[in-house]
Amino acid sequence: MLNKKVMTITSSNKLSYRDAFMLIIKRDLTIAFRHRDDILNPIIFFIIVVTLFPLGIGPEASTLSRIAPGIIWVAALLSTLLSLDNLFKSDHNDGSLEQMLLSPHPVFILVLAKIIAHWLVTGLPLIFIAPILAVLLHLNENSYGALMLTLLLGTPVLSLLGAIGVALTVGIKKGGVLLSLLVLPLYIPVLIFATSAIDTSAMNLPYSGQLAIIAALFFASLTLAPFAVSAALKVSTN
Amino acid sequence: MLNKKVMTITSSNKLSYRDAFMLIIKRDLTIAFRHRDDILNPIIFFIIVVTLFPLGIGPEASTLSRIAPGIIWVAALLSTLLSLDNLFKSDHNDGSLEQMLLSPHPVFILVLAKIIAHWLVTGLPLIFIAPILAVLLHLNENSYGALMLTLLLGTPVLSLLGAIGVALTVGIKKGGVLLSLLVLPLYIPVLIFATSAIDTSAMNLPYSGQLAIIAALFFASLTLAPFAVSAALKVSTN
Amino acid sequence: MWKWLHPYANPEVTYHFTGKILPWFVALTVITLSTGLVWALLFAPADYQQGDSFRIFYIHVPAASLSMGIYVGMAVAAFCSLIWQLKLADASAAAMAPVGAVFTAIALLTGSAWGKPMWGTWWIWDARLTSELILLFLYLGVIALHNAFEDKNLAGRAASILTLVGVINIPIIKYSVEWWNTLHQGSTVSKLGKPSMTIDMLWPFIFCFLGFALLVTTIICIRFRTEILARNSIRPWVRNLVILENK
Amino acid sequence: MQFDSISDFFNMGGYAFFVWLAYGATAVMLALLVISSNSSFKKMKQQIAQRQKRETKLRQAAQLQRTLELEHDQQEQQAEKNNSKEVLS
Amino acid sequence: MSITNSAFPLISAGKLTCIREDRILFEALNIEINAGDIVQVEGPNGVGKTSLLRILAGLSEPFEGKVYFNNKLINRNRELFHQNLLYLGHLPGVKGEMSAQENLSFNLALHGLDSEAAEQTLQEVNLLGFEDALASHLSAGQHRRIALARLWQSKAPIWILDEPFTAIDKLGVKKLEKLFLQHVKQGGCVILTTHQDLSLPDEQVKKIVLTYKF
Amino acid sequence: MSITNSAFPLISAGKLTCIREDRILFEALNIEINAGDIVQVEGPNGVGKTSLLRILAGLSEPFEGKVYFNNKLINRNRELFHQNLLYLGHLPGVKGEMSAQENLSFNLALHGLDSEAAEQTLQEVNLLGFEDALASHLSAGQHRRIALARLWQSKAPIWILDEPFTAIDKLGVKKLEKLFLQHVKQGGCVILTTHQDLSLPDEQVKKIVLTYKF
Ligand code: HEM
Ligand SMILES: Nc1ncnc2c1ncn2[C@@H]1O[C@H](COP(=O)(O)OP(=O)(O)OP(=O)(O)O)[C@@H](O)[C@H]1O
Ligand SMILES: Nc1ncnc2c1ncn2[C@@H]1O[C@H](COP(=O)(O)OP(=O)(O)OP(=O)(O)O)[C@@H](O)[C@H]1O
Ligand SMILES: [Mg+2]
Ligand SMILES: [Mg+2]
Repeated sequence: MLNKKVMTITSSNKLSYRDAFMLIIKRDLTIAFRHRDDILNPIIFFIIVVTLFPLGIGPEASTLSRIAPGIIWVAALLSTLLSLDNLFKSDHNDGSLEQMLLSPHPVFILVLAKIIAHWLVTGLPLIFIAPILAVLLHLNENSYGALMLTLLLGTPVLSLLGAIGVALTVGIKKGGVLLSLLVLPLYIPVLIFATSAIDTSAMNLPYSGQLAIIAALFFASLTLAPFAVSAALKVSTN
Repeated sequence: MLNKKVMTITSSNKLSYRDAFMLIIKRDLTIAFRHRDDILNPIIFFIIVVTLFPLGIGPEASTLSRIAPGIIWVAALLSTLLSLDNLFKSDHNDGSLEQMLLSPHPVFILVLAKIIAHWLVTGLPLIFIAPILAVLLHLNENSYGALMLTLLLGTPVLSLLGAIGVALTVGIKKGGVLLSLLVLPLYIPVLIFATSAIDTSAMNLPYSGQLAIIAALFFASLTLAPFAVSAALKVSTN
Repeated sequence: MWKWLHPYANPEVTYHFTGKILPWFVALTVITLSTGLVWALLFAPADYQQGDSFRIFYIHVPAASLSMGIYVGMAVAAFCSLIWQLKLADASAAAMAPVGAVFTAIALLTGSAWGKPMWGTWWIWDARLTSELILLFLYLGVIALHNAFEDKNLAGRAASILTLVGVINIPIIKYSVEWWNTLHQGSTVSKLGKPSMTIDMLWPFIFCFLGFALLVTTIICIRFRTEILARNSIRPWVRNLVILENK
Repeated sequence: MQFDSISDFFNMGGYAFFVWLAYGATAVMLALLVISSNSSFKKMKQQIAQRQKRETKLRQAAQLQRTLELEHDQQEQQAEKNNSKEVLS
Repeated sequence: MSITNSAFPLISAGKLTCIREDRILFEALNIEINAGDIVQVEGPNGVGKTSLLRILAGLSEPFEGKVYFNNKLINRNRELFHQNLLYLGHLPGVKGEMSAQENLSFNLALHGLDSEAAEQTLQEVNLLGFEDALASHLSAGQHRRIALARLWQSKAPIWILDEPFTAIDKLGVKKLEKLFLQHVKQGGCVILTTHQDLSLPDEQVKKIVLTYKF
Repeated sequence: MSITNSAFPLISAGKLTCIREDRILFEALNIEINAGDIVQVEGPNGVGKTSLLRILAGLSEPFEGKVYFNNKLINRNRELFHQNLLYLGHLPGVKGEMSAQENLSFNLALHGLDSEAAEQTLQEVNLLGFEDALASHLSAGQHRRIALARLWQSKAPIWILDEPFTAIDKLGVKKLEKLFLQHVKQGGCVILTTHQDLSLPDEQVKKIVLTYKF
């Protein structure tokens, strides 16, 4: 019924790297948008965690403004951490991950696409919502620029490093909390430099040094993480 | 080969409520102890989250001691929240939950047993580890008693209320962050009264009022939550 | 360069070889460590500023530096296991992780016990202390990952990846924590600089340091042998060995 | 010898609690590490021995399975024969 | 009260209608299953077999219609019904973190059966030697065998089994079929779906054939 | 290069040994599969069929031994091998959140096939009318059919299928068998496991029989 030719060993039926990359991004975004929740939830978690602190600590503006950068960044860390579970777990559970590993493309390209899609859905929205929460926490007025910039450069690092942790734990039944043990220590440098940049900016001092380091972290993890992730995936699906 | 009698419609082959309760607790603890990690991980998460704050906020003892109660309680909230996923999700995914709902016992007993096992594994250890973290955060010396008491009464409430949220989201593929959206607002009263009790104790004032309210929350949720959970489970496995 | 390693890359040979040298290590450890500790506790002079609390020094510093040294060793082993697929490297990395974690914990605990009388607090968020704490987390992560996989070989590879990512992280943490800290307050207390020790303090220290280092080697050796058995449990030589010992 | 008496030694110049806490905790942790390392070595050998025993059990089970399969095949052949007989008659 | 003395069918359903996604799967279905029946629900993929079985087990609610157990509404007599029901769905309900024996013991105990019998029962399903292996380390078929082992001990007369033969090898299927025969001979009933041909005698097996309804 | 001209077997394995949990599943297994072969891996539950298939597909590493594709080591020529391989495991790799058509389009595109053909291909597996239904709202068999639909478009000569007939109704099984025949006639090969009897002519099907080895 289908007009097929004789089978051949071939290397032609293959997408370009760019097409494969776009295909995965498109798919992951489709799935995320299918449930709108996937996009709203990290934001809402972020908002709730940030609002827990005034409730737990008390409403004094001076204390809050003192601790605002730390709280916003810790909340960003945690909300990324929570959303990481979606990155490979569901694909592993229904066998799609296996299929991706078997596809005729370098695994790191597919992995990179998945990480970027994850960041678009969970990291990017944080950057837009953070200034509003900063107002609630009486963040110093000089610090908004630094807050946005550190989030813009820092959240991709969180997604990239987090992906390594998820890839290592994806085959393990209850990886949920193990994941945080693996990933949170890796997040600490980002946390320290980012909050330090914001604190410096509050004193109206230049914070380009810290920003440069975060940028360096970003490029380092962008180039190295996809390889670590694909190696880890091969191990944990074995 | 097996010497079976003629089948009868019977109501005899049934455990007592107590036996059924113990059976479930034993099973859940076995599973938790099978991977020791299950018990260590919430503690480690708790410790790591608490250490993130000094890193994000800075090392001054005075600031830290001011916000210590809030941080410890928020960390307890979050680590309970993260561990909630284990409560019904894995049972749902492998069909055990279905089997439990089909067992000849009132569902709320099974549910209560599961919640208590969950608390034993995730809530109880927090109470032992909290004082050490309080030292790291330079908590006021008068407040240790209040910290322990509020945790002892408060963490079961977290498990009980959390179970309702998990039961409602168990049928949904990606309930992870939706769960926090449902559950964290329910946790806010506990958080407020507990931190207020600790703050009061730091000033050497009596905090029995706050403690009484937490106790009331505890008893209310202990009696009502199992029913809410079993109703929710029936809906979400339909 | 790897040629000379080859005979020892055979698990059976390595197992028997380590079995032969182990008693010597045990004896050396006992001698050195007990000499060092007795010297440190009884004969070394008290510090003129810190008094007898200075005796904590003799375990604190060896433990602290070994905790870092073991991580470096583990990272080297992880690297070898990933690049050259040396199963023995894998086993040695697995043997090192718990030992390193315990020494990190000892450094933290002894440091705290020293900090309370010296600084008046059990803990401050100082650069060195904080990075040591994070080192403990990294160790725990590696151990947890080892335990999470049933298949020892897979566990080894997964943990190797994590160890290497962590080793890149360590200098960053150390550096970042220092910088972060100096922004808020000068770290005045812990930067004692290298204490120019008198010779009667130096000798017990050297003995303690050597003793702890030997102890580490001994324990790692025992655990290494366990790991070898675990990874080769279907090999005939392991089976025969077990049968022989059970008789 | 830096100390004049035993009690002096235990007192550690007023730092007794901290010094002995440090030394005591270290001793306990190291002892635990050594003991657990040793016992896990022994446990590993026991485990391997146990597995060998389990294997013999498995071998027997496999034997059983094989005989069952044989029986099953024979039964089927028998049944086929019977069928063909019926058809013939 | 022995079943054979009961005047009522073991399980019956009146005017069952099931609608999923605005599609009517079946409409006004009447079912009556007596002791001694082996009922095979047949039909192509997606016709509604699983949906029907879940409704009969009380796991889903039908759009319309009622399910009776021994002439009593099942939702009104949940506990009694569940004491007399054994349902195995697509998911085996076996925990990967527990060993084969622990899984079976728990399953037996939960349903009020003798959990001591677990080891012996594992032999029935050819898992001898795997008692202590974690279930997650077993093959697809061995995994399902743990769930199926309960059948050998069950005293419940009503068995509802959704594709019990999935991943089971031929010898296993034979053994299960034999067990079904024995079960109905003792006064039980079996309701099952499967896409394989049963090798049971035709007169033993009643069929409920579902067809696409658009 | 056409396969039929190739001097080498499509896929071959030398001295494969697989060990799980200290149990030797198979030892020093040599396999050679040529264009035109349908190979059924047979054996009771837990004997190691899935393990073998995963090793052949390069998803697991054998304890010892090597797998060759067209006489090249598969790990050295990963991309080329994967372009010529279609593997379907126990898990169908279908996302519940996407519709049947989206799932199939993605699967086709990922393997460099024409994703436009998705709608037409769904017709082949009897999912006409369900194109836009979310996969999670389909029945067990329909779910698997989405995964199987890829077979109709695949240009890869090597098919490795682990229990492809699970949950598929009889008509579906017939159709699949026909497709396998057509595939090998065109110079492909099929390696599969199943516990059901194949209704293909015996001379068409080669068997690899695994037995318990302890
Ligand atoms: C929990 C608290 C502490 C931790 C985690 C800690 C950790 C460390 C670390 C990681 C080192 C480096 C070892 C090396 O470079 O080889 C070190 C060395 C040292 N520590 Fe601590 N320490 C703590 C408390 C203290 C206290 C309270 C004192 C004394 C008042 C102290 C005195 C020293 C000295 C003298 C050295 C050797 C410095 C050198 O020669 O480089 N430490 N400690
Ligand atoms: N993840 C695992 N970890 C350890 N051992 C495993 C694992 N998976 C399978 N095994 C072991 O390997 C053996 C073979 O499993 P495999 O899945 O290959 O069997 P199979 O032939 O496919 O059986 P089935 O017909 O039941 O699908 C099993 O007996 C089991 O003991
Ligand atoms: N969770 C669900 N939500 C919405 N619709 C569903 C759901 N599950 C099944 N359906 C619909 O109900 C129909 C019947 O599904 P069911 O699982 O009962 O089929 P089945 O007869 O068991 O098929 P199979 O032989 O494939 O197992 C399907 O066609 C599907 O469209
Ligand atoms: Mg079905
Ligand atoms: Mg299989």
